[in-house]
Amino acid sequence: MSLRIMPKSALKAWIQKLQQRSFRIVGPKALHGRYVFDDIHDVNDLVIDYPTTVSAPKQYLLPSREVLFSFNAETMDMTAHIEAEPTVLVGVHTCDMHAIQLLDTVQNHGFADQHYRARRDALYLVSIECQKPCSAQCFCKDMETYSVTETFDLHLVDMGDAYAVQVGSEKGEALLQGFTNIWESTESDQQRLNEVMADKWQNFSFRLDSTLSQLPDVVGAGMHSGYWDELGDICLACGACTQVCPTCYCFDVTDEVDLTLTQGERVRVWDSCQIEKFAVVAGNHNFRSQLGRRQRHRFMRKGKYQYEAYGKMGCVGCGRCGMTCPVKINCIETFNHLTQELVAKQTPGEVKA
Amino acid sequence: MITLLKETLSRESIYMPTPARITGMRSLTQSETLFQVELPSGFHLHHRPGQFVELSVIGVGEAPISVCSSPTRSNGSFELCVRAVGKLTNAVHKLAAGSTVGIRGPFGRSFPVERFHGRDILFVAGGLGLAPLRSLIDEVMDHRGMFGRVILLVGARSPGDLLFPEDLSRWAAREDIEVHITVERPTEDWVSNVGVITTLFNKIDYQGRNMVATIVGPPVMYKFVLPDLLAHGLADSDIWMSFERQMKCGVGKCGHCQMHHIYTCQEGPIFSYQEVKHLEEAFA
Amino acid sequence: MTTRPRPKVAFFDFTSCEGCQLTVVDLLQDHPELLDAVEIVEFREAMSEKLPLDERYVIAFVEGSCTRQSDEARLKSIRERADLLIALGACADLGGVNAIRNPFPLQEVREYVYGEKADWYETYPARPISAVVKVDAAIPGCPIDRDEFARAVTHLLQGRMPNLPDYPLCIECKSRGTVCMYQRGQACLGPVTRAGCGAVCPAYGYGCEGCRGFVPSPNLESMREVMREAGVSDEEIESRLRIFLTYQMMELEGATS
Amino acid sequence: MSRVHVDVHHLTRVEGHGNIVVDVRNGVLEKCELQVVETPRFFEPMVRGRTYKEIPHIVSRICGICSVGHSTASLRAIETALGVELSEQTILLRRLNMHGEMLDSHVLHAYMLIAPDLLGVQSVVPLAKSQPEVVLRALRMKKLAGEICRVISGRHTHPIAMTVGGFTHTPSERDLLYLRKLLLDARADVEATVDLFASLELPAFERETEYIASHKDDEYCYIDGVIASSEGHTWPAKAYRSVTNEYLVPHSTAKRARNLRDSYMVGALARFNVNFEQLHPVAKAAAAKLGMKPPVVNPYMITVAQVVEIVHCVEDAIELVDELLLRGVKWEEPVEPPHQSGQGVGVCDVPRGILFHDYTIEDGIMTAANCIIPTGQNLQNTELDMRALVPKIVDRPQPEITLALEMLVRAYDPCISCSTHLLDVEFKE
Ligand SMILES: Cc1cc2nc3c(=O)[nH]c(=O)nc-3n(C[C@H](O)[C@H](O)[C@H](O)COP(=O)(O)OP(=O)(O)OC[C@H]3O[C@@H](n4cnc5c(N)ncnc54)[C@H](O)[C@@H]3O)c2cc1C
Ligand code: SF4
Ligand code: SF4
Ligand code: SF4
Repeated sequence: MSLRIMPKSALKAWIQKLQQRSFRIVGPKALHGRYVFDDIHDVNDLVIDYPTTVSAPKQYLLPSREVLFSFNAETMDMTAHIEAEPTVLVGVHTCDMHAIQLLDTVQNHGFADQHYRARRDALYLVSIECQKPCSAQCFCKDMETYSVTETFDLHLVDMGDAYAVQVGSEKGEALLQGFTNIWESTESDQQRLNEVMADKWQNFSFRLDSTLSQLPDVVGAGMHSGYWDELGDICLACGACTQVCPTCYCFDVTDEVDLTLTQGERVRVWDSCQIEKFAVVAGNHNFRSQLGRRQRHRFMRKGKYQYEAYGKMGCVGCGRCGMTCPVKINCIETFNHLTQELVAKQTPGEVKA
Repeated sequence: MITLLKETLSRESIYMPTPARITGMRSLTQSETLFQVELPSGFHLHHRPGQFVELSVIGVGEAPISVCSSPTRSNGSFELCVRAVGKLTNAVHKLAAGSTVGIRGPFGRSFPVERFHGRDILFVAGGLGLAPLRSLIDEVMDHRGMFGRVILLVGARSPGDLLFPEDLSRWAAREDIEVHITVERPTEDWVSNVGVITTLFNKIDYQGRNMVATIVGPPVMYKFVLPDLLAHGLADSDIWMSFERQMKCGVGKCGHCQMHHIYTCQEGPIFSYQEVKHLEEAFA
Repeated sequence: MTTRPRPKVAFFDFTSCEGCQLTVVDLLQDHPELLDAVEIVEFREAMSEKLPLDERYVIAFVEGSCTRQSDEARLKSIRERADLLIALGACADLGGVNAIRNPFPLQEVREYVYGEKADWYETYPARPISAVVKVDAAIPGCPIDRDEFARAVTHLLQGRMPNLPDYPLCIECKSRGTVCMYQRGQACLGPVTRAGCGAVCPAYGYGCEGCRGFVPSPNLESMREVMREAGVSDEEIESRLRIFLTYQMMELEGATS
Repeated sequence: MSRVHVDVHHLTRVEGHGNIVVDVRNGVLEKCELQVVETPRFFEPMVRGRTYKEIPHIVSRICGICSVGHSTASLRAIETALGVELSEQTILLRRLNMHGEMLDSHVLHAYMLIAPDLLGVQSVVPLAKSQPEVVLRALRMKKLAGEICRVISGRHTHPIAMTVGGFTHTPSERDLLYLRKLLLDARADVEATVDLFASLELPAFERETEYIASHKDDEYCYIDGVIASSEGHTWPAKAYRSVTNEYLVPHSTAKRARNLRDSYMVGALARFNVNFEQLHPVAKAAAAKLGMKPPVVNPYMITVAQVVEIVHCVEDAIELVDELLLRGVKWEEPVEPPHQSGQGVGVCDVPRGILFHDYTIEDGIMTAANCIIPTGQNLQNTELDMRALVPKIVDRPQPEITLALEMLVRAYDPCISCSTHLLDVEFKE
């Protein structure tokens, strides 16, 4: 992997150059005191050293509303919509990169999703190393997502006046093509990078009471915990948690047809396991009618199921769900509560007669 | 002949169905209709009993429906038995013969028929559960020599709700299958058993060692039938069931069909009791 | 395009601002094919034609709340002539803002507006039309959402009931990428309000006021606590729950019978 | 014995419910009433006891067609009561938003409610078949109007982003460039509209009356301004009661008004007569083409005055957008009121005429409200027009009389749903 150096002052010019090359640029920008991923038309709007964004960048791989195919209901002509526009996603935090790894795994698993594949192929990922925790809710150190070694096309590390740019792929190399204000790193750049990284590790602390490898078992042991009902009591079932989560990808599919009932589209839209009708079947039987059960399902997916199915955790520790939840249900407290329950169960001594 | 699954996979989008024609429809009960579906020429469904297809009415939506005809009786077309409960199923009931629908699949795991060879088979069908089982029953009956005793138990709410009466008579007319039917709410001319399906269990003579059971019905039925089967000595791994969950994709992506970590559409819908008995959400 | 029979559709209004009917007119800007899909036989706000008395409406859209005894007869006669009766907008669906006056003493309200001439004017507590006649479906919102209306019409034309979202607004709000009003320090009823408007209010910087009505099982206690945490006073919480939802709140409290 | 009896029950193609009842016996006009049978809405007592912050959104629901106007008048009443000074940007955005509503309402009225009468069809539905290009043009212009409101305040009917002290959302530069393009593209449609109405013949009927509109010397004004009369007087907004002098009649749930004469007119024609000088030059040229020179005293010409205002609004909107683009639109926190108690009057000239909202606020809570709606102010004038008109046409066949009267009432573009409101302002505990 080659390492280059780009002076910070060159970043804007580089983005502008990419814009001239007709890339769609998406990156974090400020909105009402927070940050969101959005199209960058004016490079001055790009804020690359942001804390965290409200929503994950999954929107650019799995749009919240996506046309699968259009149809004519009378002739039965159908046309698949495989849409992908060369897009550079700039400033992706490493936790989100791990989330994209999970999405890659899931969407390519078994029946590969061509819509995802096309978007993914057209997406250029420029990630950035976080140097300190991005919020009170993040726990990326515990989830081992606070750095990334693969998946990116380019990876930036802030070294004060310059970025160290790791080139991760040919796509990454292509992004730098024809841009001259960047050069090969020297020995001393490597040295500085090592120092920056060494400092970085210090800035993060563990937030969970269990280790990553223990987590699936800890969560699994909580299957019958009374804690889920406690969460169920306060949960609003608003679904905001799953919408902002970088690893949630469940969807609903509906047909939308024009008023003459002829032309239409089959679309998929984000869905949420937190809403009441998510698991209803014929006869109106609901397999997860209780709020607590739905919360359990979410946390089981995050801490256990996804790991068992795909070998990757369903939570990357970004902290977004906890920041977004109106009643402040969050991963750190939940996982820690389950750990404490397990510890209490396993602690010998309190033998009851 | 191209199998439909291959076609489904080679389309630009796995979510885009293949147009197929409804060549016949026959009303079975007030809310259930049997549809005969024909794929475009050159295509073959190539399904196994227990598998389902995703059925579309373009402009309305899509839903998973079990194939209820046996692969042994396919002749280029296949059958779906649909109960009108919601948007897609009502829409398909409004179609006329000759209409075009969309089909994707077949998806999911089928009954492991090969593993039943040489064994006695008990079929337990509650309500619409007879639809997916019908495919298996005919497969078994058309290869009758490969199996031991065959017993079919069918439960329905009332005589008018009984599905496939012709098939039931066809089977009952054979010597090599025992057929028992019960209804919960009999009409005056009903001469057969009355009661829920478990009441049939005392009428049959079975013990578990050489028997496999395949049961399909509404969620509550499993709760009552399972203890009976287990009490008669059937092994957990010899009890096979089909699970119904909401499915929006059929290909393991949409998340609706999850029971714990299991995607029902991919790993099921057919499971042995052994595989799911520890899953609370399977029987919730 | 095949020629389907165009169902006869009519629009009626009771106590309302007529904004929902106006939204239907606005829909024509993007969907002039509405006029090919249905035959609009009555729409007093926009046209003078009337359907002969012996003919039936396939769909009657009714805007507005029922606010006086004499409305009931007109509403019932519409119901009798309509195969499907659809409540159009918050006033018809929920009672809407008209019900704000319900907790006040009726005579006092009347006198406030008409002084000593109060008795000239007939009125009674505002109610959703479902309190008077059977309603087959509702298109919620104040005003209704144009696209949702179009979707509902396509569903009706397909011979099924409009498929309304039964999940909360936050789902739409978050998939739109809006910064949550609570993160901006403001109150929002999104978590207990039925989605379908595209979460347009938060997107324009204003917390939801619940014009589309509650989701099927709103966790109101938790919602109040969230607003309290956001620094909203108890009076303002209750007031907010009674902009569009006065009638529902009174119903929950058993005060509408 | 000759008898003419006109009874139009639930007048169509107007906002809200109104009846016309005329009775002529042996040549004597016995009864001539414009009855407003809209149900009373009771907005004024309803808003009492609430925080003022909720009020603009609630009173917007008085009327779906002039909800930007009601919101703006409400905001101006609150801001005046609580001493809020607005930023230049807010003032520009509010003006632009009001232009959007003015266009929407005028296009709806002129094309969809009035043109069918003039083109001899019953409504816009047959018109869409016989003259689709006319209807499509109207829809394009309405879309422009709707887009202006959507970009600025979220939607036209019941705007979202207008709040006390400013806006809760600001349009981006891209949004404004988009509006600019729409507006420039609309010029052709505006011209075609002028041509269309120049070619249509309106009934000739004249009756001079008093015309009242809000007025500023340097702007054809829709927001704020003083109250000006064609009789040459002006009054500050807070003196609105002495101008409107509201009173009740039993056949109407809406109140009526009179000032220096027995009745007065408000709306597009009143504004045209009072504020002609301030019109955009392009609108003045259009007026000439339409044969209008103040004072115009034919009430049927209200619609034509609306066409002149359509021209004005499009041209002025282009200038407003350009000014906003030049200044650059920035996010501004809405201005916090310096105090929480006070009394204030907000005045706006909305599509149908001058509108007043008068609020009293104590410790942030509304304690009294009074709204005076343009249609109410026009009712008496309309009825007096009817009285003057009937004798002139009494010999015609009854359907013709009915149509002439309906057209007269429709010309006023009555918005009956908003006109039902309060007289007594005393807050009774
Ligand atoms: C593997 C498998 C095989 C199946 N095989 C068959 C078969 O052979 N035949 C058959 O008829 N069915 C079968 N089903 C069931 C069928 O797929 C479902 O009933 C499917 O949901 C029907 O789709 P729909 O669009 O008609 O109903 P939907 O409109 O999706 O409604 C489905 C059910 O949910 C309820 N529901 C939906 N939305 C709401 C709401 N907003 N509020 C309250 N209730 C709601 C409806 O009342 C209804 O009971 C099978 C299902 C699976 C998973
Ligand atoms: S579960 Fe919460 S913390 Fe974990 S990845 Fe999703 S949003 Fe982030
Ligand atoms: S702004 Fe309102 S609707 Fe949006 S996420 Fe927050 S609470 Fe939910
Ligand atoms: S956000 Fe709330 S108040 Fe606004 S339109 Fe939607 S439901 Fe109504």
